[in-house]
Amino acid sequence: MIDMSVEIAGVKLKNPVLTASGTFGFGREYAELYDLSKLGAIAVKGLTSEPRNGNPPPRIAETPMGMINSVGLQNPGIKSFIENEIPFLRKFDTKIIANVSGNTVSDYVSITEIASSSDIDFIELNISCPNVKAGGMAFGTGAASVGNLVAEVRKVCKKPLIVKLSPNVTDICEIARAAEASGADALSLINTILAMKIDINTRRPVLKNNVGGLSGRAVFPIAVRMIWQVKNCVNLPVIGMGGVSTGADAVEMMLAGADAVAVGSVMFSDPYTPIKVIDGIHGYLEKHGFNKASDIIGAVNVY
Amino acid sequence: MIDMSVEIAGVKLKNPVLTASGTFGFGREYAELYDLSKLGAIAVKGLTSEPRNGNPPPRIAETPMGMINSVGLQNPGIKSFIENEIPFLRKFDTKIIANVSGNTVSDYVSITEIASSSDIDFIELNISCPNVKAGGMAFGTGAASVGNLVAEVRKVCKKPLIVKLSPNVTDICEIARAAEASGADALSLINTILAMKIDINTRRPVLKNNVGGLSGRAVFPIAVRMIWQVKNCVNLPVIGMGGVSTGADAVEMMLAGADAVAVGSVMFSDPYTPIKVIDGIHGYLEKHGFNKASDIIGAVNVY
Amino acid sequence: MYIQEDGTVLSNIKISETYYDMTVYSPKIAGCAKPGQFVNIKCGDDLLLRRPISICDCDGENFRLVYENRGAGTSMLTRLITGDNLDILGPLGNGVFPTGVSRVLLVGGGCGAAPLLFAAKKNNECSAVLGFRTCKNAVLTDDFYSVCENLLIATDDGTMGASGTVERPVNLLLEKHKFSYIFACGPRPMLKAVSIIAKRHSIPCYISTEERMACGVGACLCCAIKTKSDKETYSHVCKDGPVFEAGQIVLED
Amino acid sequence: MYIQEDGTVLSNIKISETYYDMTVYSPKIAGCAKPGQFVNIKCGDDLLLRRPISICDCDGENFRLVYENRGAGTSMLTRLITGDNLDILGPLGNGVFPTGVSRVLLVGGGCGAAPLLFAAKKNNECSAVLGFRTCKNAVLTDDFYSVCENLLIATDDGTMGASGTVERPVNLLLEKHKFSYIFACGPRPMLKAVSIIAKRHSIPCYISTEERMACGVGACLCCAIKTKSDKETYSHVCKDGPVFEAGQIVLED
Ligand SMILES: Cc1cc2nc3c(=O)[nH]c(=O)nc-3n(C[C@H](O)[C@H](O)[C@H](O)COP(=O)(O)OP(=O)(O)OC[C@H]3O[C@@H](n4cnc5c(N)ncnc54)[C@H](O)[C@@H]3O)c2cc1C
Ligand SMILES: Cc1cc2nc3c(=O)[nH]c(=O)nc-3n(C[C@H](O)[C@H](O)[C@H](O)COP(=O)(O)OP(=O)(O)OC[C@H]3O[C@@H](n4cnc5c(N)ncnc54)[C@H](O)[C@@H]3O)c2cc1C
Ligand SMILES: Cc1cc2nc3c(=O)[nH]c(=O)nc-3n(C[C@H](O)[C@H](O)[C@H](O)COP(=O)(O)O)c2cc1C
Ligand SMILES: Cc1cc2nc3c(=O)[nH]c(=O)nc-3n(C[C@H](O)[C@H](O)[C@H](O)COP(=O)(O)O)c2cc1C
Ligand code: FES
Ligand code: FES
Repeated sequence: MIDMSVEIAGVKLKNPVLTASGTFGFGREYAELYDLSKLGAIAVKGLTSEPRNGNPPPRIAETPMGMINSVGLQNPGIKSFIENEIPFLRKFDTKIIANVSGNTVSDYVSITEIASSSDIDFIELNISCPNVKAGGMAFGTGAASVGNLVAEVRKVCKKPLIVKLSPNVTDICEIARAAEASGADALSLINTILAMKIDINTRRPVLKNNVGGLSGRAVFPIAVRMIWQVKNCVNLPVIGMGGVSTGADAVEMMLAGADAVAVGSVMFSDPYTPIKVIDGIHGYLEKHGFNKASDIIGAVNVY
Repeated sequence: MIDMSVEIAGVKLKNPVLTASGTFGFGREYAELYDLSKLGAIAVKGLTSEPRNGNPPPRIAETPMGMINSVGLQNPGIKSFIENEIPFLRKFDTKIIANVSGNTVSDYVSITEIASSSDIDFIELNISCPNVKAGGMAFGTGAASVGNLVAEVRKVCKKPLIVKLSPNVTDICEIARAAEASGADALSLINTILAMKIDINTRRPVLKNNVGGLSGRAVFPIAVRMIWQVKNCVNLPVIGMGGVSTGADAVEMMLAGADAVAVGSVMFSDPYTPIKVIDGIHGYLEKHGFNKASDIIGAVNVY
Repeated sequence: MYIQEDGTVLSNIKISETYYDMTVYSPKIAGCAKPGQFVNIKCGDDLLLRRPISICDCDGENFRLVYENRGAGTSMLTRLITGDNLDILGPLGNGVFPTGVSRVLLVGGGCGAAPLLFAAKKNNECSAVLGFRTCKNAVLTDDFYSVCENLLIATDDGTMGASGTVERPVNLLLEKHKFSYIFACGPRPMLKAVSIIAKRHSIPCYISTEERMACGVGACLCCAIKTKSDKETYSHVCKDGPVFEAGQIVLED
Repeated sequence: MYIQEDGTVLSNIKISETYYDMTVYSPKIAGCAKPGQFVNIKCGDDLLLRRPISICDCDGENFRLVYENRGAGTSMLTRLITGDNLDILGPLGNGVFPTGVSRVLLVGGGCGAAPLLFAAKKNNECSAVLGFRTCKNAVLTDDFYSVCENLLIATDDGTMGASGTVERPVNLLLEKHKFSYIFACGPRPMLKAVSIIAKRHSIPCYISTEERMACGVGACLCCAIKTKSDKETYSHVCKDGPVFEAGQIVLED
């Protein structure tokens, strides 16, 4: 019997496979295909204090082995989430990660206060969304602003606090250390990379927002590098994401230092990906004689 | 007759298609396949004052629609280049871009001095190589150090000076403006993005250098976004690169703001790519009724 | 209710300059598909996103797709042959065409004709106007002819039927006959024009919309379409549509 | 001198648990290939890098490849059928096996046997030792049998020929016969062992090396291999090799 469980900030997940925020809605759509209790945790669509409409369409473009989105945090607001979605999600034996955003520090503080008082397992602070004018990535790309924001949020956060990092930075370690110093319990990375696609026939951007966030298999090697860097500069659990498509990818990220991995965009190609990734990790551990999933975390033997 | 020529810093190129430094050697290998006179310009392998061995192998890993290299500026040194390579390259009717690097500011200054006195057409300052311990990317990721380096080099540079930017930064515009303010005549971007690949069977990095630079089609949408941002914040010609694989890609980059484009990694898949890209641009201009290649530079109509 | 099913290609035939007609054995999806619904198809391993295609016809075991070869995904579909496997999510969409009603005017533009054929078969006394760029790309005309009381064709270049857009033939039919419903599917400008005509005649109008999609099931919120209401809000084509009452939607270009 | 040629697959046969044997009509490349040279093959559209495979045999119009199904690229090759097109760069490599000499001992491990067959055919009085993991993966034994004076096999698991590595059979042949050359191709540890044996017997030894490649022609400097000299320098497998005199190369693991 292989022990697939991992621990993130004192919370035990039955396995290291999560769904990435924004790619799994609130779980309802994929609950039609398989039992959500199979998942280690579900990170829900990014939430804000008030409902948000998001950006005008088109919101998506396809790129080589990837996609660019500019959804822009469309969501029904934290109140609706608590009333309508938590009761649904709690029917399943899995952990709930509330991904939260705001325009200002006090926005972040107030939504964290509300969300962390509700029946969820983790707060994931999204300081890395490239698709909103105020807040989002603007907060996540400077060490000082990250430190300040995390410190303020920490004061009111009653649940384990995951800080979600932006890859659009010169030095990911500087940001990771700022989050750690201000009280983050865990880090998740990477969010999307700012990108653009132009339709050469219309000579207009494909996205109405002009630019958006790149995700999918194309970004995987960048994610692995950043996870490895971060794991080597802070003492926090790391949730890895960015292009995970197979059990082998998940194992690679865990070897680089991820305590758990999230499946995002690849879900759109195959909605069963998280289940297959769980099986794939299990198969790898079996084949290589590991008893516990946690044995491979950070186990890369660098030169 | 469509006019395919473009101008970079006062130098006329017969067409807007270049080869990217490090992917075309000194032209000899590909001269066996086609006439180098067909190319707008050739950027040669990165040069240093003294010969360099580069990094230990393995130096390459394949990734989804991309590759990671850690060649590390292996080159025969500027003297050998001037003696053995320039005479060969001058047999062709194309422009020569000398891509130069150093460990220290004075290294950069001295190689620029030597290179710019030789029979070449442009100096390309590589401040963005992620594969060397000293110099390279370390110079290219801070606005102050970029400004300082470019200013020093400018003093001795007798040829048009292209500064090659690293994409591994929070704010590409800050860096671009620093280069412009210190006297760059043109910018080229993007160099490779720091990335990592781990072999899950050996649990070792695929590259002996642990990390390397990601290039190829995967990075194309990131390159387009950065070119568009840079074009909107400085008044310099821009040479775009990063994953260009077809005429359509080249057109997309030019619409985003590139005055010329370079073909890099995709050459390894199809060495005729630069020729096909030239034909592809020509076909696009014809179909859409443009008389000059330069008409589409920056012609994207953003929302 | 939707599922993932591995269907089998029964036939895949080029039917015009750019259109293909594919029949897929897919008993679970075909067993419950409704007119207006679509499937989201995996087109090979190197494309991250599936491609949404409307169900054009369905006999409970097999469904039929009529699609245009436009880019990487659809061109991959054109290469499939009898016996090939097809990874499908479907049937998708909750906004569907009404069924079991009578006197329906169907207005289709290009591949927009596809979902209307299925709708024609599930309703009574239908008439149709189909618009195409040129006669070389006119598709499904025989199929509509056999299930419709009236069929008018328009082509942009006048090579078949009336010259110009569908508007004139639509007005012609509306003058001569009484319709209880209008169903439309096609490019935005056509949907706009038809909606206006329907409103003028006070005929309930259902339009099938398109938007770029990722998940196809309502999870990613990528396929937003502007919905009429006091403040700006978005519905989602894959989940709330693809068929909407014309009055609900703001048809921007 | 190399070119790009669109070859045609004449046959592509599974010859063991993991090995395939492919013959390609490629008159220009086959017309000038030398033993030890390789081709760089485009394996589909979604892989950026070509895959280097040694020329195993060549009759002036067609060449033959014997390759192992290892990953994305080679598994794509296994799916090719007679008549398929193959985009090839070749013949590549300037470091080749000597030809026209006599009394050559060929030592091959796994797919390392491939280039040695071509070398055997271009030299005289050859003997060979081939090593494989297991009998299920022993390939090319009949071919070597028909062109060699002596042929010994070794398998790691003892299921065919001698049990263990090629070292014992190699020593056996060296005791009984006189050789003017040793040519070796296979995994690094095998190349190392054979080089040491050759040095002990003072027999000139040529080894064919492998390194991960991008361009395959000498432009990118990716395929570096450490070369013996006062200071550390690198040669490049694709341009200076793949065949080197054993003494030139530092065989690291
Ligand atoms: C609900 C729905 C039903 C559809 N039904 C049909 C049908 O029955 N027959 C038919 O021929 N076409 C139909 N389409 C359009 C079809 O999905 C696109 O033509 C197809 O996705 C183009 O993919 P491609 O890879 O060939 O083109 P590419 O241009 O290479 O596609 C690139 C990207 O753009 C998206 N895209 C391009 N055009 C469209 C479009 N018009 N709508 C949505 N996304 C697009 C693709 O999905 C992909 O993400 C439908 C679209 C939707 C949303
Ligand atoms: C000069 C030369 C001659 C060769 N001749 C033969 C031959 O005759 N028969 C044969 O079966 N194999 C041969 N190989 C090895 C063959 O190139 C690899 O097995 C093949 O590239 C693996 O590709 P893949 O996509 O199947 O595996 P993957 O593991 O998916 O490949 C991933 C990447 O690693 C590289 N790679 C993996 N293994 C090797 C390797 N051993 N050497 C070089 N690059 C590697 C690939 O090129 C690719 O870039 C030769 C290699 C070289 C350098
Ligand atoms: C359509 C879409 C919507 C997303 N929305 C959010 C979001 O609301 N909050 C957030 O933190 N990340 C969001 N992300 C980022 C993902 O959670 C993830 O970090 C990123 O996509 C990289 O993983 P992937 O390559 O596996 O998709 C979104 C990504 C996509 C593709
Ligand atoms: C093998 C390899 C070697 C490179 N060497 C250099 C170099 O010496 N100097 C430099 O400025 N850029 C170098 N680059 C970066 C390329 O010039 C180019 O900026 C980058 O690869 C992005 O373009 P591409 O995706 O088309 O390859 C190298 C890239 C590769 C793949
Ligand atoms: S495509 Fe994902 S919500 Fe419609
Ligand atoms: S593979 Fe490019 S130099 Fe050898």
